Amino acid sequence: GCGSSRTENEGTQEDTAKETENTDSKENTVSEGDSFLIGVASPNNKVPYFSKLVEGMTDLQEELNVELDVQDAQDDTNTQINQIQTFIAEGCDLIIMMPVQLESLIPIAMECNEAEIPIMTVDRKLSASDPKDVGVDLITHVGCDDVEGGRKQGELVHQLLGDEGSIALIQGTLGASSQVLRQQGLEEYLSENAPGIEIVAAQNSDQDQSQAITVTQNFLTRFAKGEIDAIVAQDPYSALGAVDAIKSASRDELLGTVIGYDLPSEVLDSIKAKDMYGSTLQAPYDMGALTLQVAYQCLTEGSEEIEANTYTEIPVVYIENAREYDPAW
Amino acid sequence: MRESIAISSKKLKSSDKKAITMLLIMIVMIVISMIISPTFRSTTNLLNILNQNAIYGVMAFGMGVCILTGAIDLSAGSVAALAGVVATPLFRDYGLAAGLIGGLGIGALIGLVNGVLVMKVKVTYFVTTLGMMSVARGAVFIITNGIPIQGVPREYNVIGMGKIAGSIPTAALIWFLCGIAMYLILKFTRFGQQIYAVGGSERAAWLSGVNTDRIRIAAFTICGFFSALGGLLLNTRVLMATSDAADGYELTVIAACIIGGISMDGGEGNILSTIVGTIIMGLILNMLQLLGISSFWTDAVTGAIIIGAVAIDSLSSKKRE
Amino acid sequence: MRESIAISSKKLKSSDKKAITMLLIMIVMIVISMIISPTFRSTTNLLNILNQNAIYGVMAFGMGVCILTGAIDLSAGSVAALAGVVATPLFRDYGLAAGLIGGLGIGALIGLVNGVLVMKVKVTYFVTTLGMMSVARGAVFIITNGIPIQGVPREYNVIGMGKIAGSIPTAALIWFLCGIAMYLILKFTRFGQQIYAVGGSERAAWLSGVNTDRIRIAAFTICGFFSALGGLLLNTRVLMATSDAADGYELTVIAACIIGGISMDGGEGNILSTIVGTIIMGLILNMLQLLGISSFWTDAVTGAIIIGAVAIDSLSSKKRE
Amino acid sequence: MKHITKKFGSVRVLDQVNFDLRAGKTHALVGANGAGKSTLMKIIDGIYVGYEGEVLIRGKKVKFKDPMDAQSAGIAMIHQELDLVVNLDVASNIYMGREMTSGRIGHILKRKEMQKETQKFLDNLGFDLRADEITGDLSPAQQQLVLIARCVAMDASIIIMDEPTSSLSFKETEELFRVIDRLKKLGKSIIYISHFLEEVFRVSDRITVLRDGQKINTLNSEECSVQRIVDLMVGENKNIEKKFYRNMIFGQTVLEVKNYTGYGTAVQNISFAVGKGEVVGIAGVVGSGRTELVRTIFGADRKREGELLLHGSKISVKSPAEAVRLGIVLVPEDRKAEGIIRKRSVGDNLVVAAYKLCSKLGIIQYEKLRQRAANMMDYMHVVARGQEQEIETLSGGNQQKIVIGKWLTISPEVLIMDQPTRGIDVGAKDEIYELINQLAEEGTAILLISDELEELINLSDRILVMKKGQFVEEFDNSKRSVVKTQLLEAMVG
Ligand SMILES: Nc1ncnc2c1ncn2[C@@H]1O[C@H](COP(=O)(O)OP(=O)(O)OP(=O)(O)O)[C@@H](O)[C@H]1O
Ligand SMILES: Nc1ncnc2c1ncn2[C@@H]1O[C@H](COP(=O)(O)OP(=O)(O)OP(=O)(O)O)[C@@H](O)[C@H]1O
Ligand SMILES: [Mg+2]
Ligand SMILES: [Mg+2]
Repeated sequence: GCGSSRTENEGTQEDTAKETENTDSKENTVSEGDSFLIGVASPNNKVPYFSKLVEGMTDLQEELNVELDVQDAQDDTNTQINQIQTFIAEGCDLIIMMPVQLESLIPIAMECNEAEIPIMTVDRKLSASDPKDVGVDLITHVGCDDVEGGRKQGELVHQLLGDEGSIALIQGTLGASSQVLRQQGLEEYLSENAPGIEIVAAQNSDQDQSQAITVTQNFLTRFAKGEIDAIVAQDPYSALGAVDAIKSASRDELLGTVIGYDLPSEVLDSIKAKDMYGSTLQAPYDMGALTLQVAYQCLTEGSEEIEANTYTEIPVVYIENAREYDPAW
Repeated sequence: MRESIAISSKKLKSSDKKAITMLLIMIVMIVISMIISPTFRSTTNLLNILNQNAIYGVMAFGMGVCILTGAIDLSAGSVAALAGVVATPLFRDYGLAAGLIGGLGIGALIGLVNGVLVMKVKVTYFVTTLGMMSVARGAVFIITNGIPIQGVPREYNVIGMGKIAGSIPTAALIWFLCGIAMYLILKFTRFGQQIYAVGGSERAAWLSGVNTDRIRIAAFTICGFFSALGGLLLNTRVLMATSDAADGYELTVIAACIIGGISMDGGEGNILSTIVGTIIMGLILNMLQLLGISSFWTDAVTGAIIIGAVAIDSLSSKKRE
Repeated sequence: MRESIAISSKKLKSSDKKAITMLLIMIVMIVISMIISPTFRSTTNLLNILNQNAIYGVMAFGMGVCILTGAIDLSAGSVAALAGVVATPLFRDYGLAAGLIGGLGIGALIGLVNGVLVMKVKVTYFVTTLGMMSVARGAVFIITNGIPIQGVPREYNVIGMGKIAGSIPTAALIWFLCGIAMYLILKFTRFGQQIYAVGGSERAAWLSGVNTDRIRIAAFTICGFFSALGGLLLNTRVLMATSDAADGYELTVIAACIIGGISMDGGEGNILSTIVGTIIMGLILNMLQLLGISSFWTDAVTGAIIIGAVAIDSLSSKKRE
Repeated sequence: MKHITKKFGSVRVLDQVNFDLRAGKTHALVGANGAGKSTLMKIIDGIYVGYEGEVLIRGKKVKFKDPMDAQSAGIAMIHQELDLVVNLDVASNIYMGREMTSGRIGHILKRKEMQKETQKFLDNLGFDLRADEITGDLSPAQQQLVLIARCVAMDASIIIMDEPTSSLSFKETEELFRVIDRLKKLGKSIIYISHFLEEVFRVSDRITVLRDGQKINTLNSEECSVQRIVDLMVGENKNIEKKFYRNMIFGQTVLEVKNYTGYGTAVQNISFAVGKGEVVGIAGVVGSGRTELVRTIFGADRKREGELLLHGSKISVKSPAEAVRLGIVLVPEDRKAEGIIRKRSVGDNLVVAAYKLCSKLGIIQYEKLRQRAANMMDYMHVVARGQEQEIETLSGGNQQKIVIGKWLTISPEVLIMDQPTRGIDVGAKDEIYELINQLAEEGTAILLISDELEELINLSDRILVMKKGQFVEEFDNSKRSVVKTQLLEAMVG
């Protein structure tokens, strides 16, 4: 059955017991002829990236004849746990999680295991270490993670500035996992590959373009020409804000040095116009679609065939290769 | 001349009426939910609702006391987060008691500071608690550097998420026990009655020999304490302390208090009815999810129901004399 | 008998004293900033500060009026976002006037609904505006599906971010012009006078034959209007409407009003002093960023300074008694 | 008004009351506390809208939906409670709702003119008030004058005055009477409510007596006497004029005030003492500083200099709580803002000071408390539906009894009363006098401030006269021999 443990090597007697039970329950659902009910725990639909990702799933639900219950945690871990508890009570056949915080869903994930509801994660990982190590059975993880995205930003910076330089960082929402992990990835990459590049300032914009303008204006006041070489933003709209501020302050030397995250059409246009240097590309819509396909596969064919990690690539898009890409939304 | 004293018609106070209306609204909501959603009726779901809302519930006791004295505490959410941050390493390294003492202690301490700022330094409660909301959240950021602190022992999960004695959700049990304690305190102690007196009219209470400074400082302290308790329930629920924990909970909690019939002007309301308010808020979310309402609609519908519930109450008691 | 008239000691009202203390605090902050940060003094930076805070500034006028009548409007941030969402397609398809009318219109409309709910349906302002905060944000969500709406013509950027007449930031200009208009209305019209009366004592005003319903509904409407104006400044600043725009701005705006000396109890305060409050808030952030204070410290320091500024005022006026 | 019946919940407060007011006449409405006078007037003024019966003005049936409505029909009312917008100045209050404006759109205020007009108007009325003063800074008496001026300025044809003189002293009362005479000459109809029956006879043409929500009778003023009215009000024969003599046993000083000086000029270098069982009266004109003085003693205002001795030992009283702990209590002047605890019940208000006495380890012993409250309600003859009734729904006089009764539950050593009989009906007043007398006999030291000089003379053993923050004269009144004119001279002269 789908919910059965993939980790045969670690399978205990309990696991085996679960497996048999679960086969029964699965047969029940199928025989009733219902469509599958899949719970989707999104961290924050106000972030376009996630609303697009969810859209990728919902657009596919009719085709696959599954029913989605999408819940938005509005960036609150506790709310997310509540929503997943309700998924369990509802008897969801599978739960797709995008944890608000790394590690925070481990206890509830274990509850899902206990209730024999298969779970998978998308885009955001359940824990820093392998889920098995913390005792959670996970079908798979689809997508890439924020640390990787942060490293990609580092690559872009490296590529733009060479081995030396000063950058200013516009953080997203302080303490949100996207902010923490992307910064971690960026710092990791730089210290490993380009220790000469220094983050000389970091301020948060709450992923708010208007505040990003303010933050950038203050960067520009603080750092005269030549004191910073690039601005890295942790979300696309803050990157756009940075470009706005640079333009309005006529600091043309910084045009084409802003590095963003994600690739909505305005960001791609901005890169094509050489206002922005580059950004990372994760196609949330496609990732959503892929996720649902994997979920469906699990529900219909069982999880044996599914890879533990279904990584998608994070290409970097920058001035030179921008023409080859389409916007993510 | 004065026989009329004996009339004594035992009429309900308006705040009691309000609490009863809200209780009825809650019951109606539950009945409707039971009819339209089979999942809703499952014991698991009902217990889930209790457990899920325990955090808001205990925080509402503190906030309720604060509102009874005529103030609100905007720092509640931040204090909850800070309590988690302080308690987590203590839980990890020194065990349950240390974590509880540390977490609840810091909460009460911040509440005390709020109270002193309001009463002794005469900064309005709004500015004080709004400022403290920033300060406490800032402290969380400074301590954590934005990175979640791990390490609450897994067995403590039973507090925030588990059940004891078979099927009683621990958090819900804590919630109700605290409720009963607060009810008794407010009703049967001198301190409790003075809270109401201060909320009714601070000046008159002061002139009646009530030590209003002490009462209101104590109210803020209690509020800090319960905010911290909420934070610790959260903390043992997710087994970590994040810097954005309990963000914005204060507004939910205030709403729960008001829906429960605690008057914003102070001096009126039953602390137990915050439980009703909290559950109404929780029910709305639960039902929206069970009915499969798109999450894009959740905000709008929640807001409308909150206004609606209170409007039903006001319309039913509105007729001018 | 009447010699006493001539004495006319022209005593300052306590709210005026407060405004002056805050003005002094602002000036001291500016002077200190100028001394410790050379970049602070640059004209660009000073103009930036004005432009950056214009959004909060105009929203504070609406909120200020609302607070003067003794209420607060928690829906301000959501209304700003909704105004942007409504205005953006209008800007794109029908031009500036249509967008302004649509955006400001929806803001005023929501304010009106708030007012009617509070005054006619008798739902407390806290519940009404908290509920409306959810409803308006929900509407934004439903309309946008969480994905930003593009298409504000680039030339409108001059409103939110540009300068006119050489070097005057347009947004700041709008801010100050609105300020003057509101000042004149509150000071010199009957409506303004009655706003203060209702805030001072709603009952007494009502007994005196003031149409308190109309006044307070109008105050909420004005608040909605200015929230929407803030939203449109934001909208033309970033040239799009996002679903999380202006999230939480209401608390900043309320803080700006109170720091500016508008009393939370209503009836006292000068609307122009919200400008001082707004600038103090903006200055704090500006200085922290220019000094390169880690953003992890921003919250804590901001909170402490807000409390501190108001504490200075209370301590200095406490001594006077 | 015909067959007016008003119920609050199931309680009938007015029962089939008929009342007719004739043009150009003054009609007094009297009755004991809680008889329903204010309620009846609030019905005319559009404050209460749910009632049975009808209101007719010049034969036309009217039903006002709010005070604004009533105003436009030419009705103006002075409310019993001092409902002023305290953050605005006198002129703004007087013109509230009828502001002078110019400009077709926007209604531009003519602030200067309003100030000027107001000042002229006040001077004309003979009120010692400044148009630009913030009303919140005024004493209750001055606030009352503002309300009177406001009401007169409205130029209404029917003017309702609900206890306009309860916080006025004789001087302002005289001014009010002059105003009323003038209004009468202008053909205005006036309804006048008061517990001072002499006043009632002085101003009114006809008198209606209410008792327990029922109209008892309407009489022509010339045809009846104070005693008759009292009998009608109370429903029994009752003698009200008497003086209280006691066997004075003082000698032992309880409270001694030495060189008290407050901030500002209201209290300057005041010294006096009160003995066990002694009643010391303080007389003075409005604004002479009596309230400030007692508030300072009570710890409600801060003193700059001076010391306080209780039983000969120095004490420091920095807050009312400390004063109460030491057995010094104050019945405040401003009942609405300082006396009653809003939203709480009658019982809660009565026992607010007694929690300490009726609790063990902080746990309240409800039985004891209820008993105390019940005893006190009996003792004070409070008219209420029971301990649960909300204090704000009590009639003014009964609220006052609660405010006094609150202190009696804890048997204070020093009882300070600032205008304790304000708004209290004649019968109840008498009871309060008796009460004061009894307390003094039991050994309580009493400090009594009153604008009613008879009251001071009948009760006090000594009378101190205060003027501009200082004691100017002291009268020995152990024989109740001081006469009013003596006091007046000292107060004003
Ligand atoms: N809002 C209310 N709810 C319930 N009872 C009320 C309310 N207002 C007044 N009452 C009751 O109505 C009765 C009449 O009150 P009212 O104020 O008219 O008396 P009054 O004759 O003016 O007395 P006083 O001389 O003390 O002012 C009182 O018994 C009072 O308790
Ligand atoms: N809060 C205040 N601010 C300014 N002046 C005040 C204040 N309180 C009292 N005063 C002034 O102090 C003086 C003494 O007032 P106080 O109330 O003690 O007089 P009083 O003799 O009790 O008069 P009343 O008969 O009006 O009660 C008055 O001139 C009054 O206007
Ligand atoms: Mg009355
Ligand atoms: Mg006085």
